[in-house]
Amino acid sequence: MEETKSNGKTVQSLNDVTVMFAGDSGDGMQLTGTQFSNTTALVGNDLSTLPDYPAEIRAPAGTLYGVSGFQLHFSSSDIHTPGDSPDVLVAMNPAALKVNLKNIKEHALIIVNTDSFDPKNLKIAKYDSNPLDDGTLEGFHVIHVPITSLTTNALRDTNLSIKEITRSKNFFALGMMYWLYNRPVEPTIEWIKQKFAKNPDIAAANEAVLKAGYYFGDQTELFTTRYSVESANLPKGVYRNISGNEATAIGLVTASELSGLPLFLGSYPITPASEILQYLSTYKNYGVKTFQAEDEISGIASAIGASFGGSLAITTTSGPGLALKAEAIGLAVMTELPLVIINVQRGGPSTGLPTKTEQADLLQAMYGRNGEAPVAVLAASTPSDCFHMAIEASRIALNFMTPVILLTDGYIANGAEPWKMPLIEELEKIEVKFATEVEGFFPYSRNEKLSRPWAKPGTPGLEHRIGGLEKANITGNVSHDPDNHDLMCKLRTEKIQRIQNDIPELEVDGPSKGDVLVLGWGGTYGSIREAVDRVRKSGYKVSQAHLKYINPFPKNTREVLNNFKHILIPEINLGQLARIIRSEFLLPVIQLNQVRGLPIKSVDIQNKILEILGGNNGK
Amino acid sequence: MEETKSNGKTVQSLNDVTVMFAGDSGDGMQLTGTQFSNTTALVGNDLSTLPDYPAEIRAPAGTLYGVSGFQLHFSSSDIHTPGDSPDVLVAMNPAALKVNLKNIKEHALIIVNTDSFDPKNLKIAKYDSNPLDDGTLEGFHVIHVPITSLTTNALRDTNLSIKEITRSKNFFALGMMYWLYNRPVEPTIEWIKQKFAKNPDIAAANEAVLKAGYYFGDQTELFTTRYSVESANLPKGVYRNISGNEATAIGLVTASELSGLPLFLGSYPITPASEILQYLSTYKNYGVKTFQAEDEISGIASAIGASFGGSLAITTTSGPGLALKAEAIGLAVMTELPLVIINVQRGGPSTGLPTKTEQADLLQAMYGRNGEAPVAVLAASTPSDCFHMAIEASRIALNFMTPVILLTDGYIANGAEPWKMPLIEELEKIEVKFATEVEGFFPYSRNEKLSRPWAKPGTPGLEHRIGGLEKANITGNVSHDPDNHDLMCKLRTEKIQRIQNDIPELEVDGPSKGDVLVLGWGGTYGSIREAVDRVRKSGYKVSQAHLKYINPFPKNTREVLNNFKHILIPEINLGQLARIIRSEFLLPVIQLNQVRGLPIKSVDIQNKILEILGGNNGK
Amino acid sequence: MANNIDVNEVKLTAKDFSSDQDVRWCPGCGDYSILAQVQRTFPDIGVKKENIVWVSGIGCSSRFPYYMNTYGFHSIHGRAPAIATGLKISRPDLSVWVATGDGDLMSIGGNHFIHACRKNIDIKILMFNNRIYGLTKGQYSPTSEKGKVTKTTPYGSIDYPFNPASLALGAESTFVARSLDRDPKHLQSIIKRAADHKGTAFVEILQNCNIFNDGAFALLTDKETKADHVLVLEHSKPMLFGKENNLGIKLDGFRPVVIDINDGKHSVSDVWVHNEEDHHPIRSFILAHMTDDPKLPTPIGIFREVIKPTYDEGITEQIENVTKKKGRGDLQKLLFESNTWEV
Amino acid sequence: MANNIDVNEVKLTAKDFSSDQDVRWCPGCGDYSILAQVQRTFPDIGVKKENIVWVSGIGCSSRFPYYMNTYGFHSIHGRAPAIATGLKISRPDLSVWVATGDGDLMSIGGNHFIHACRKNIDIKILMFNNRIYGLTKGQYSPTSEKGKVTKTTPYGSIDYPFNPASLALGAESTFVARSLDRDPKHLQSIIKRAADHKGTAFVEILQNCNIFNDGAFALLTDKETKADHVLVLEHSKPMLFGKENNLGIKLDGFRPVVIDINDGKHSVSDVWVHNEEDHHPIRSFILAHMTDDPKLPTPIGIFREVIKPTYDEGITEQIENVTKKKGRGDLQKLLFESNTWEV
Ligand SMILES: Cc1ncc(C[n+]2csc(CCOP(=O)(O)OP(=O)(O)O)c2C)c(N)n1
Ligand SMILES: Cc1ncc(C[n+]2csc(CCOP(=O)(O)OP(=O)(O)O)c2C)c(N)n1
Ligand code: SF4
Ligand code: SF4
Ligand SMILES: [Mg+2]
Ligand SMILES: [Mg+2]
Repeated sequence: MEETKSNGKTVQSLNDVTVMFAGDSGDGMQLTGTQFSNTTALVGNDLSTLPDYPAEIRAPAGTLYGVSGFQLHFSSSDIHTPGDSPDVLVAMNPAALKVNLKNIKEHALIIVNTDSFDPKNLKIAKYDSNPLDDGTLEGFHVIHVPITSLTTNALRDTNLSIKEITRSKNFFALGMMYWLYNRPVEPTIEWIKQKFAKNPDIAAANEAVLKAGYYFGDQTELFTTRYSVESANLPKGVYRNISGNEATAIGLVTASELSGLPLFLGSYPITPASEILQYLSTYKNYGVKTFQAEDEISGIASAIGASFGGSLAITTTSGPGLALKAEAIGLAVMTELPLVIINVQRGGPSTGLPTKTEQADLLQAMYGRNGEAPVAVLAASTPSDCFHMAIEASRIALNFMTPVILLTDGYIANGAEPWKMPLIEELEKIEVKFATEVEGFFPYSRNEKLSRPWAKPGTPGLEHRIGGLEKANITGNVSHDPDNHDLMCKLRTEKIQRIQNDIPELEVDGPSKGDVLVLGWGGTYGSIREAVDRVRKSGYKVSQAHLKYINPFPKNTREVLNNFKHILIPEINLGQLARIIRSEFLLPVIQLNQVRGLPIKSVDIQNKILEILGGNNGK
Repeated sequence: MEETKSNGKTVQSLNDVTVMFAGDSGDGMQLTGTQFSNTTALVGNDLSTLPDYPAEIRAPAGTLYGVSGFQLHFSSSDIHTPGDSPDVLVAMNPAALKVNLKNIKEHALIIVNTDSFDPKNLKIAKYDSNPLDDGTLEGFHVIHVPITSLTTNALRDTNLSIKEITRSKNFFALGMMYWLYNRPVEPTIEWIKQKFAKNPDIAAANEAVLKAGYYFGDQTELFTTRYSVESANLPKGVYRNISGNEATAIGLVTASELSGLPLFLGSYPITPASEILQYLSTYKNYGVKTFQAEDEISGIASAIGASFGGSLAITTTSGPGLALKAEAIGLAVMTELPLVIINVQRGGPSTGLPTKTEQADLLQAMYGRNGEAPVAVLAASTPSDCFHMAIEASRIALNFMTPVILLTDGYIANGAEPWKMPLIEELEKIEVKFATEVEGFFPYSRNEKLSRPWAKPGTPGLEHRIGGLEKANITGNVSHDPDNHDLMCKLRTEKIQRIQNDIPELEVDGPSKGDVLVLGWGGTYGSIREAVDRVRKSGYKVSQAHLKYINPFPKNTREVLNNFKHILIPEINLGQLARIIRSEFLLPVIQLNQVRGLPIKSVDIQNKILEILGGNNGK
Repeated sequence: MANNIDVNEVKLTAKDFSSDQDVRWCPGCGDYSILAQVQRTFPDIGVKKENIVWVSGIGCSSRFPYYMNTYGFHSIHGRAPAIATGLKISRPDLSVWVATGDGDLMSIGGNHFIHACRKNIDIKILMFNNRIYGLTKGQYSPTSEKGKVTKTTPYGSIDYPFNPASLALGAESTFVARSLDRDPKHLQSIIKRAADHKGTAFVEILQNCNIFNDGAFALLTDKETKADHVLVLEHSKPMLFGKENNLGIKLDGFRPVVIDINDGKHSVSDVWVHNEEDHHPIRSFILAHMTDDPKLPTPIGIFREVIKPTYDEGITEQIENVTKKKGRGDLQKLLFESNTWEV
Repeated sequence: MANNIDVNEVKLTAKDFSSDQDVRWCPGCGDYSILAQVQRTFPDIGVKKENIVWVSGIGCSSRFPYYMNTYGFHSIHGRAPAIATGLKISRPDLSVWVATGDGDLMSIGGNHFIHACRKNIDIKILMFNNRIYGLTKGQYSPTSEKGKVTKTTPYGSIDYPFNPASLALGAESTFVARSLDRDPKHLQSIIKRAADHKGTAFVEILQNCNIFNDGAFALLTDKETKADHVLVLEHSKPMLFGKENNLGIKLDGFRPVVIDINDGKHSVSDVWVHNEEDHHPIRSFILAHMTDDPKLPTPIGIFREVIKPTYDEGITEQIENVTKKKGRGDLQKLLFESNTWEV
């Protein structure tokens, strides 16, 4: 922490900061957070975000359950999580303060909109007395800003309604935070101009308020210190900030381009997966066809139809939707058609916690179908990794003529991080060869991958019939023969196993032998990585390995695991990967399970590692 | 094998016989087999049956895929399987001969209906020459009987049409077999009279043909030996022959009576589960309500509605149907409503082999839902055990306020065995207490079983709301609180775990310590038992344990398993119980997996045991 | 109430039907009015609070049961009619209501809906039709008009919408009605009639989602326009509407056309008279399809009500008949009934 | 054929459409005739064999694709319309047919069916209605008549059946027709017309299941009775039937009644004239509901055919328009389009 002076204020240089913007769901906190993220990315910080909004669309104003939050962690070095606990809380109302208080750091900076701490709002937030002056906030560094009045002030000369005026108060908060963390207002002004192009009054007002907030920061005595977070040392390239759902959508379009196949998406809206359908529906000029089906079953069934017709066929959903697709996935297994099923996991069981994250659909993805019905199971580890894994899922589906389930989760789907974009021409093509030769064509003959030929309707002479009844090996005719059935069950399983030959080995970050390996999968990557980094910084040796391919596991998985005395598996479930690892490798593993609808905190993983290493917590 | 003389013929006494009746699907083989079974049961043999019919309703006459078979094993001692291979084959046509030839014993007795071995039928059965005289049957003991002509002869004086006459030829075969194995014709005559009460001409014809067959046996020179199988030494009691599906249905009605709750079944027809719905729909005067729903989802949803209303609610299905019910099972988990889900497993994946047996839905039953959604999983081991397990499933569902999945399979569902029926008054009542007290009522409070109160609509003052969103502990209000969610996930899991306190321990048949334990579950009981018996008879020590409770396992399971050097798990799947055992107990297990749509042969298990024991195969 | 359900002794009030839960819809949402009208009507339907069950699926509309101080079940998406069916069949003594949305009932729940109609299951279905998926934040629904721009149809939807009344009639629903969130009195009267109907009652309630589809029904609810765009159906009354009640519906063959009874050429006797009791479904089908023609007003009210035995009556009767004939089942007999032998 | 699908150069024969698989229906099953009529018709629909796909669900009827020497997909129970939908949308160049049963389409598949109708997906649905579940050995189906005794209804069913045409019309199907397995010529003509229709074509084929529901349609197929019980609809012809073609359908309000044109009181000019092209759905709804009245004959033929843009046309057009406006998408641009920065 270096300190310098500027404009009469101290400038303190920080390595990383975690900010939480919190307010009513109508307060525009998601927008504020997103703008702050984008600008922060532009100035070259590494960052990671965690939007967290209520299940209600517009919960009644001021309620505790109506609080919408956007947590953002940015840094001058490599980071991997949205931060365990915020250093700064911007609380637009009492409810936002109350909900977040238990989670912020000791001595955190709290900026409150004092205007909203009126008796009515305090009551709705179930405060008996005003926390701003009853000692509740002792120990914190609290800055009182009458944000609403200042906003109204800034716009007193406009013709806007009170409603319109107060609605722009989030820009005041944003401007203030820009000043505080030394970020430019221009990108947001640009954005405002575009966004409100059709409504120049509103655009002007928002810009004015943004600037008012910025100048307020500069002029007020309330802030004595200003912070700077240097840009991170990221690899060279062109970057953008990207969320997991958007990365998934773009990854799918890319796979379509790389394979030369038209993209078909059959899907039914469900939180938090709907965005993938929404993004893809905007890509009409990429030849993408999106079909909003009547339900999840029709979503996957239409995709199976499109796959039979020769498209790169996708279906997207979340937990309960995956359950509904179970029977049809079995059909795709039996008919050996390529199909990518993307499941953005959310809190379960049943409707559960639909807007929260979880990792509890792994066993469902593995086993949630009748009969022996193996499919490939992949999991993306970070928002931008969704891009790569969407391509990988497509590649495996097309090369092995199999359904592939790609698991992401609410956290990486909604969270965002800077992404160094690839050059499309440098990405590897996905080879697809449709059968065309009549000579020697058998629908269930197999190549060395054990993959069957794909003959699409329209090909003369290759007319054939497939279906859900057991198929005779090679000919694909219906067969009730006992030995054939045994063989086919084993062939289908072996085919999935052979995917091992086509996927990268499991990498170990850190020593390849040692006391503790932290093994993770999917969206916990960041939390684990940060925990491991911290433990290492305190001088311990610990390794990390992260599974992105779960069925089959990478070839060297057993070898990797056998090199460690202890294997710690942190998961946002009750131990689903642990269960598979135990049965697959007969290894006792140590579990860390939290099912709280939130990313696991790095500090909890850190403590667990230290506990295993025998150090006292945090040394 | 004792031999005596009677009526000029040798009478040979046998310990056990396996008979296969096989013919066209129109030939009435299922009826013939059932009659033979019932009569055989009446004379006091132990028995076990395996009906095997084509997926087609009436496949074209004479085709190989149109062959319908009924295998029956009966004995003067305790038996457990329908027999690995038949000692006797009754083949009504060339296709029946061809299909079964590879499976019958060396030197088996084959009785053929020579009339059907005409060029047309031979061609349809894909015989190039007549197997009756081209040496194909060398080594077998073949008896040529012109069954069709003899039947026609017997009925030449009636007014029946040719079609009606030839349709009764199965009774000729049945009569002949009755003579051969020394069983009375009277029970079947009784049955004919009842069955065809409205059609006395047909009744008389069938009776005449049955007797003609019997006398033919007596008079013909073709049979030189007659067999007798003494009655088995079964425990005292009143017996009937029962199939698994019927036992399940009766078990459910019994559970309804024992609990005092009305029975509601919501179901959609599917092979091989439809019969349970069919049986229950006949029990209207037991107050049973059956609802044939529009699909499987409505089947379970209607049952959930009935459960909310205070009924003993059931849904029945088979593999693909269970997949469709996945989402709704999750709802029952979250709302903690009692619900019995019966899955009669069949060959998968997808539509698979719908009329064949399999055990490949275990992992689906365990994990086939979104989120952490634990349910109790039970499995019946024999046809009559379905009765007990249906009661057990109901008891656990009602006592623990949880969905329970009971797995049976096509083999035990359709197969039959003698069943010593219980006296209803001696069965234990199922205690159900609905909440009625307003004072202190909370929908999600829990008792020592962790079970929540069941307050049914109509109870004044207990109006409350439940649903699929996460519930707050105790109050049951909707809760998005992270810690509450973690707690509830763990409570739901722990509740299922506590069922351990209310189920019997795992019994070991044989020494409780040793080299080899054969561990099975569900419908493989008989095959394993017979294999174990045989191995023991050859002087080896081997133990057997059979799991009927899989989630949770009986309390002592670990202890039982730890007492053996080797654990062999035979399953009709690719190792699903093995997977669970490995992950649960970290024990290496030896698998024997066949996925042939048929029961595993005892001999294969026997050989595997001997291989493990280090003996040479079969000694 | 025509049901075989216990009646109340004490007169309840709207407040008795209000649960202790905060109502969590967006401020201004049409669902508030629907809730209020139900709570106002229920004291009058003559059913004890504890004998009422609200079942719902998933959606903003499906949150409804939480706010009613009756038994309630917020289930899973689309399945409410099936759950309600099982509940009603197993408990004919209960008054079973379904609160649902256009997505919940007409998209994923379409099959259960048409089968409930066909079977005449005695449940009351209130469909809050806002022509949008509210809870998932604004995707188009099966009742959204063609060409609608939503999150999943940025270039406009290309499918034709369902006509909910037409679908219900095609599936033989015995009670089909429509009302408006913004016409409290009318809505109350329809709820009351639905409660009185013995059989599947389908009520489409046009509901404003002020967040994702604001003003979808403005023509029908705005003061200036509603008189000219809404036709209030009343049994055995001529179908008149308009600011001065001078417009009427005349039948030209099967086609309804608008006439002005004051134009000198027409009179009120030319106007089609509503008969909600017409057993034949054609009349109501014509009414349902009036919305196909933008020149015609949108009918609200009861399209038809037909009485025929319900499913639960059928099953109860069958059980009684069989029991009368065979006697109440004796379990021990059931076991011992067929082919037994003694050892 | 009105479709945008390639036409044949070489004239095919029925045999060309017969696959090498043994047909496995029960001897005497009505499905044989349906297969034969399709095979006889297909050489005339002008589509190349390789451009035809048959999709089915599960049931005896759903075995159909195995016997057609075209592309085929025997899928899972009830889902054929949804699979066909995805196939047609992604491949508008194919002629997509669905073979299905009353259970497959109207029970478990009901939702996909009504949504296909609503969206006017250009698929042809032949529903083999034997009013029973054949493959699962004789349980009642949603089209079984009330009171039917089957394996699952030993005391008679208590639910009312669907009227398939009514359901299809309620869901706005653009082509609704009915034919009989035992009237080969008629069936051929209807198949041909379905092939020609651009949009969802729903054809109900009354089919005898001689094993589990023998004679269900005997009145309509037996020589002695059929003339008096079947009304053959022909476009712009008066609706006449009867052994001497003397009976006619007259409209009494919305209600069809039977008149005798030779009774001196009536003449052929009283007889309702069929107009299959009537865009308004009422006329066809009346025809659909004639089966409600046992005194009326059962109409076969085309109830209505309406032409409006199909879903696949809509999506193709939309893609073209957007592409015209924005240019064919450039992936690299897509990546770099928003808020990028360089390091
Ligand atoms: C199985 C399943 N699929 C999808 C969803 C996501 N989902 C929740 S509500 C909804 C649509 C709600 O629309 P509607 O019924 O019209 O209700 P509204 O919110 O408009 O009142 C959807 C698609 C879900 N919860 N479950
Ligand atoms: C998911 C699922 N549920 C149930 C079944 C069992 N099943 C197969 S066919 C069928 C009914 C078939 O009836 P229909 O469509 O009328 O065909 P039909 O055999 O009469 O031609 C049923 C219930 C199944 N195969 N899959
Ligand atoms: S999103 Fe629309 S329907 Fe849902 S609560 Fe808000 S206003 Fe009402
Ligand atoms: S069961 Fe009926 S429908 Fe099925 S093949 Fe046989 S006759 Fe045809
Ligand atoms: Mg809606
Ligand atoms: Mg049928």
